[in-house]
Amino acid sequence: MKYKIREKEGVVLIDLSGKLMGGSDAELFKDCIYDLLEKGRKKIIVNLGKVTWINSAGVGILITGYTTMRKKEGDLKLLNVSEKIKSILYVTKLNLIFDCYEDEEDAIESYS
Amino acid sequence: MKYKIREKEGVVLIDLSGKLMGGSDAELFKDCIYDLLEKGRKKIIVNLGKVTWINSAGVGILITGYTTMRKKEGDLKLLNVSEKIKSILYVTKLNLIFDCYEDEEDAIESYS
Amino acid sequence: MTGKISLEFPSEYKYLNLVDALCNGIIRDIELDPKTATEIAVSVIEACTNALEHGNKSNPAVNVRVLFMWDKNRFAVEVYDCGEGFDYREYMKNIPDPSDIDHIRGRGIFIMKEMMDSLSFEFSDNEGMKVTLEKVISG
Amino acid sequence: MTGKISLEFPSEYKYLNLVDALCNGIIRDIELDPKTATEIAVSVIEACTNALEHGNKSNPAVNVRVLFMWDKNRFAVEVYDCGEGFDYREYMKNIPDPSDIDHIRGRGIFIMKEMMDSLSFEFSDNEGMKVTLEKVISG
Ligand SMILES: Nc1ncnc2c1ncn2[C@@H]1O[C@H](COP(=O)(O)OP(=O)(O)O)[C@@H](O)[C@H]1O
Ligand SMILES: Nc1ncnc2c1ncn2[C@@H]1O[C@H](COP(=O)(O)OP(=O)(O)O)[C@@H](O)[C@H]1O
Repeated sequence: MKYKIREKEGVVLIDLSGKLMGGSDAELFKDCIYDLLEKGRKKIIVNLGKVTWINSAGVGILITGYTTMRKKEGDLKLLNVSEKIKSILYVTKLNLIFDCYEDEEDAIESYS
Repeated sequence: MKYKIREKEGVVLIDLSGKLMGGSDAELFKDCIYDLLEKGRKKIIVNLGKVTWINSAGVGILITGYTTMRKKEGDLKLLNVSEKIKSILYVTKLNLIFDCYEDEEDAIESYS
Repeated sequence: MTGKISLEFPSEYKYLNLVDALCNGIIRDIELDPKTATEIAVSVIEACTNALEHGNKSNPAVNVRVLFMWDKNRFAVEVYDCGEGFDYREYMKNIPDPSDIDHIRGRGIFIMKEMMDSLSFEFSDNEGMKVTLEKVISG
Repeated sequence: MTGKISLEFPSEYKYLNLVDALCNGIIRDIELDPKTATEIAVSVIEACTNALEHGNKSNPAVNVRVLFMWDKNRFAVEVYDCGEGFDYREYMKNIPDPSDIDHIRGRGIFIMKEMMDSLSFEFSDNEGMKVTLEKVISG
């Protein structure tokens, strides 16, 4: 897993890329989220468009980010969710938890 | 391997698709070539654009077609040769034997 | 349309996308519909993640073996690890709610059970832990 | 960047593109340049074609095994079949001209030799026929 951080209209976009699975990815993402919280950033969009590969442990990583943000009155929404990731979210009913967007502008606007 | 036959300006285009390797493909292609010869067709272009997969035995199949046509004053030229097929043709110097084209019109025109 | 192929790899996460590459190759060959294809691919990865992580404790000196078998009605996958197994009978009686976000992990078995037509576990001293996934297909 | 994975399949042509799918997956992972990638992929397929065809006589009851191994300097592939081997020392002394179109077959070994940095053969009673391909890479 790799990530890049962008900011647009007070919203932080995390562009994830590569593989999102168990192991070291979990720590890496947690650190990223705590870092953002420390800087007072609480409106998060995770762009999954370049995630080539995911498993349920990878979805767990997104859950960590979501619950951490929510506990601090923040939020974490998803952008560009592939069919494969969607199938995991639907079967686990996590689609009811995560707000998902197909369009970056729409995702940003949802925070205003 | 599968193929479809088209005719354009007196030239026969064989659109190959799928895998081109040893085994039953060799017989299938030979039958196709003999069939065309029987019908008096001797200007052949083999379109490899939809060949997803090839090995040196598959190249051997093209050689059979080429030599059979040449013995009857015909010819067999190649169209849409992928980088992988090109690498096999170059290393074996068969690129000096086969005329290769990237454009269908050019290939057809070469026969006029 | 009938086939079988087996793959063996050290217990490290980095091999999971190679399992995926092979699995997708098979799926492409037998021309499954996209939904079935996704369900199989996701489940295979969950089974392999468990084998390398829980079974083999991410020990790269120990291998995971995956056997793919298919015919025109059925797609089956067996995943073997060298671990001590677990009390799957007990676990299957009471699978945790996957939508409970207080749990970060614990969705793999639920996902496999939902996405495949059959999921079974078997432990033996000589073969170790074996998870079998099956799906009815129309090829 | 270091890895190994092994694949085993019955001696039928239809599995060759699954070998290719796995090989391409590995190549993508270690980000080889396109030329090196093509040369490895082509050579692996030639070795597997020979193993299933000449070694195992296309007998689907007998398997071909392929072992991929890589580190940052080297990509190696071992291909095993259960056949009786052949007189490779003699064959290597006098490889037929691959541009001679009077021969339909007989280019596989030439191609592997040209495309890889090392090609070697070994026959043993317990392991059967083993072909080893190696290429220096800069990963
Ligand atoms: N192959 C296995 N060997 C040992 N234990 C296993 C194996 N597969 C699953 N388990 C046990 O079952 C539990 C649930 O697995 P799963 O639903 O896939 O979720 P997760 O892997 O995220 O914990 C695991 O935490 C583990 O204790
Ligand atoms: N694994 C093998 N087992 C037995 N014989 C082999 C093996 N590999 C190659 N050979 C022999 O070497 C010859 C040349 O092989 P190759 O150059 O790959 O061309 P082709 O396979 O088209 O004949 C084969 O025809 C066969 O007699």
